[in-house]
Amino acid sequence: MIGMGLMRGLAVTMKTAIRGPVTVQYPDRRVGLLGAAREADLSFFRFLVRRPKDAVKAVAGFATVEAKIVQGTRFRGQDFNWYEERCTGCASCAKFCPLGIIKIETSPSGKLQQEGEVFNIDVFDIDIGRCMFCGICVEVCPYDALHMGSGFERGQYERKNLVITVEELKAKKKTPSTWFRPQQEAAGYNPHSGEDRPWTEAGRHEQPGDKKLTERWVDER
Amino acid sequence: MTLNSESVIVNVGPQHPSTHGVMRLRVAFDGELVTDAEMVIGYLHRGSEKLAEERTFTQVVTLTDRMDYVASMTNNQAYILAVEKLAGIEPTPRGVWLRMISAELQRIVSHLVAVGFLLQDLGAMGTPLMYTMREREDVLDLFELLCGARITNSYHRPSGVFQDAPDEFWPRLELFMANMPGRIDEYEQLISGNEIILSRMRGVGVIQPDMMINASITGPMLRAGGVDWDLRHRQPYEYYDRVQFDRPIMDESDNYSRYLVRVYEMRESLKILRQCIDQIEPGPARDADVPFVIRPPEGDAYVPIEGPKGELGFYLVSDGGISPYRCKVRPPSLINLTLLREMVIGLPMAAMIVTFGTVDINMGEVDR
Amino acid sequence: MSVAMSGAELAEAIREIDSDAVTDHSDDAVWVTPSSWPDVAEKLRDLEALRFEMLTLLTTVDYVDHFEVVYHLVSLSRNRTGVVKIRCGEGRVSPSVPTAINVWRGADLQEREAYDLMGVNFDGHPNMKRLMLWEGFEGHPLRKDYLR
Amino acid sequence: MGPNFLDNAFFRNIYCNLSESDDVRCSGGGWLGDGLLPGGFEWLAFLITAILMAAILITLVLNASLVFIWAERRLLGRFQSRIGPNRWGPYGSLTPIADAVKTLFKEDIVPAAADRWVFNAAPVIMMVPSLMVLAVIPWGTGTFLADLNVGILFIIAITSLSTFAIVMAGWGSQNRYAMFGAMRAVALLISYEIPMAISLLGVLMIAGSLSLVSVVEAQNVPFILVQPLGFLVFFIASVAEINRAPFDVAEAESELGSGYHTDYSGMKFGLFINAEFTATILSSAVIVAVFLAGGRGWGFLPSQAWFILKMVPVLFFIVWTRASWPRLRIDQILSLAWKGLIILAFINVAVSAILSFIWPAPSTSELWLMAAINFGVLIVSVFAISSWFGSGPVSTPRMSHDEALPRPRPAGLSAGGDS
Repeated sequence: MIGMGLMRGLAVTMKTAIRGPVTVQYPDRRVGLLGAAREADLSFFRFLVRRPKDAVKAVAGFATVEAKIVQGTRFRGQDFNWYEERCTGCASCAKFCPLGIIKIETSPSGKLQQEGEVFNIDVFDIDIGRCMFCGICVEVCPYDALHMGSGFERGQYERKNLVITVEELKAKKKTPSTWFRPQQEAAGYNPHSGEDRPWTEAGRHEQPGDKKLTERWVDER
Repeated sequence: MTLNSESVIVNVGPQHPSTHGVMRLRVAFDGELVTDAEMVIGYLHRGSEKLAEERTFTQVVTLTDRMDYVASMTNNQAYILAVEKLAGIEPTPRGVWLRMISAELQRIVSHLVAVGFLLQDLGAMGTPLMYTMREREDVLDLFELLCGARITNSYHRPSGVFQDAPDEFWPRLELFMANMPGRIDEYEQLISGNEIILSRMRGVGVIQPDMMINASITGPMLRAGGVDWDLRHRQPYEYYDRVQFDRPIMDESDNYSRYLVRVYEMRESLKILRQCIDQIEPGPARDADVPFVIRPPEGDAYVPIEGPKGELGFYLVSDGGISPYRCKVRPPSLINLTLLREMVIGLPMAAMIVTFGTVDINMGEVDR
Repeated sequence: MSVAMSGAELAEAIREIDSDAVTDHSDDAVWVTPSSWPDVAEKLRDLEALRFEMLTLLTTVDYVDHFEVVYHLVSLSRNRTGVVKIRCGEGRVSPSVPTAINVWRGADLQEREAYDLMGVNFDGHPNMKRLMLWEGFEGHPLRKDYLR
Repeated sequence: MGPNFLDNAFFRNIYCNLSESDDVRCSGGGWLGDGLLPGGFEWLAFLITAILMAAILITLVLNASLVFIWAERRLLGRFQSRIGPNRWGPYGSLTPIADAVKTLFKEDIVPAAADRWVFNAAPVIMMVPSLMVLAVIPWGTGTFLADLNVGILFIIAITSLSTFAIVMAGWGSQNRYAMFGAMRAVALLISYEIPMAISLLGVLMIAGSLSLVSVVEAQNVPFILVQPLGFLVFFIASVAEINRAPFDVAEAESELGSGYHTDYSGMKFGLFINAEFTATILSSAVIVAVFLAGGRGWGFLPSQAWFILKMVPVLFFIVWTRASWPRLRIDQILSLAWKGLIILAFINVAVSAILSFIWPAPSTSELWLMAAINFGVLIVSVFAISSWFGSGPVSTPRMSHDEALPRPRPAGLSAGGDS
């Protein structure tokens, strides 16, 4: 009989409506009374009794809670993490960037360190207005000095503000993504926890303070 | 009775809800009926093939993401297979399995998008589209776990994938595999038996299979015309000879069969995924000896794969340097449009939009 | 599993159609002359032994001193693939190849694209207009001597 | 018989306060006594009360369309497993107001090629039928502006006016998409006038009057039960008349951009949208009045509340179908009207004519008997029509099986094997 397919369609949409929405809200989440109670970690009645003001707010639909966005640890965010201590200024990242958006200027520092001469890095600009977050700069970095970031909120009104400068990179709290850094992943590091990762724990190379390294680079010479 | 009236020429696009991107169709209408159609493309032409000539082989992977941006993983796969054939690189088994898993997930995504937007073209208020997007989100979350990106993945590398899947990927994949069959059944309940859809899609946009073969049309469109031609089966690449799957074939070759073949292919993809998960073997996901900059010997290589939209291939020519001398994509979206004019002439406007939708094109790939 | 026909096999088959057509062959490809192409193409499609019903890929390569048009053919019934190449435009002057659109309809958009981006002319194509770029665009971007 | 709003306590009070009416219903006087206006000025009291009542009703209906926009968006969201608007106001309920403010501040663009007068007049004319239909709808006991003795005829006549507005919009904007939408809308509206009018004939025969008030009074059994076939045809036709899914070919956003109002912007566009939603509300009101016994209900709620309560499921169903079904093609819509609905409507008329010949003034028990007979007719005729429209068996893909079996693999390898 004609019309049965139409009725089945109605049943599917009704089923979905009862199942409830799957939307992830951002930047904050509107919750109803039940959601607010769950968020406050109280049972429904306790919430009503203990925090009547919040309950009224929730009933009126004005209660908001912080949004939780679950992201993979490999998330390629746009705030690059750069470890000054690890960088030798070899400019591999700049060379291999498919778009050529990394600008590096170095000058000899005059001091010799363990793995050869270290350069002062005067300019390290990443124009993320043109970046496509492919992560190849991170992949080719031989010293694990450059990491993808984990953030994604960098809206700006002007394109020129989208350039990440060396000062910003130096000052930034380091929450490197585990993209192409399997050692980070093996250590169980989650960049979204907000934990600051010191440079000694970020790379796959030995720490220069290591005894072995001293033997290899200083004592042998 | 026919009226001899002047035909009206309408520009459908470049900005139009149903052209799936920036495409323009110059259509002559006699009343509601299409009397002539011409497509004008190139609004999204970015010169990817020229750009590829000045990038190293690995850097080009990022360009392939942006061709068919609904199915970046399969684009990566096709490109990497061509590079491996050109350079004679042997991929690691685990890398191959991971490539297959990601490619099949991507095929599901692409078919979900095709089905959802087809129903959007039919005027279903976006409800099926929202449902398919909901499932697409699950796959994109999986991709985010795999490679940190959702659309522009750049996951595949010569000799494997760039990094092994993280531990939390596998339970999430199992969860998705458990949910998905029920969701596909739900789409079928909502869509497949609906009388409005049946009356609008059956017997519309019919195109003969021998004509399709002659016009190089491939993919679900060809299989909906009764031709059993699936490169995963006919020219097994990667480990497709180690998995068992069926190919849904329909003989009607109309819009409805094209839609239904896609839905059934999603189920087959789930079957393949299950077998991949069962068969994947431990080991490195990538050969550490393959350098970032590879220099394939002089020569050319063409590897076609069964992309979600049809035969997707990369033809690479090397002159021994670090970047491809010539990189040519075989875009299924573009070539499947060859017979568009023949398909839509004589149809009413609404049927034209639907016929155009069942071809399932992606303008990023048409224009490159 | 489809079998790729080797260049030698293909060369032999094409020599039977037209003895002067083949100029060269390699492991996986065969080179034919532009003038013999319409005839050879039709026979490649129609001969019972070959039956290349589908032209999957048509592309052009700029080899600086000449251009090359590459045809990737597939036989669905025989489950075989073959590669035919045509050299044209020696010395970079007026590269042109007879169109294959009468044999394979699928050549339509691919030939237009090749003309648009590489500047290879396909004689006899009914609608040899630019596909991607706009009318009035100067030059053909995929050529090696194209400079912005 | 005095002015009809005297049945309503609120308006009776106002009227009786103002005038020295000798109507019996005014005998108790108003709140403030009797006759603020001197004798002979009953017409002024009537005018003031009537304008007040019209103002209240129009404002309520226009505001109801805002509420309906919000409710529809929330519901559509739910059906699509989304949330819908939830940012502005409690549960997003102020979103339509924000939209209205935004629309007011938008630039009012008139295309250079447009016929300015026609273009500008169209949205205004679009609002007219919606508001005029309001006059005859009995929202409850005494809550109506006019008890026209040709009420149903008036509704059918007035709603045809929107055809003009749509053609004017399509023609005036000199846009081909708009023209397409307008032509479709005209074909659709003209076609669906006929089954709509014919399906109401059965109701009229049983009620014995064209006045909506009498129709409501005649419904001791709601006519949805007595006239199920008439209801089905009328419901489909009125959904088509108001251009809602699955009959929204006139604005078919996936084909025509947005049809006849493609080129409109700012508040003119807002008027079109508002007219559309107002028309939806009013057509559901007509359905409630004609088929769901209007404001009749049990005593614990006022009749106006009953009326609105009955509108809710009708509107909900309209939204529900919009969320679930795709759009029909224009030729299918027309063939549905001419080949399907008109025939069904005529069957209904024939059966109702026989029944009302047997029972000229049906009592309640006779109405129930009629309902039983008509349900039989509904089932038989819908079966007959659907076998005519039948779509044939649905084919599914045949599965081409893989000949090659998978190569044997070493057992015991788990998915998450370490690398």
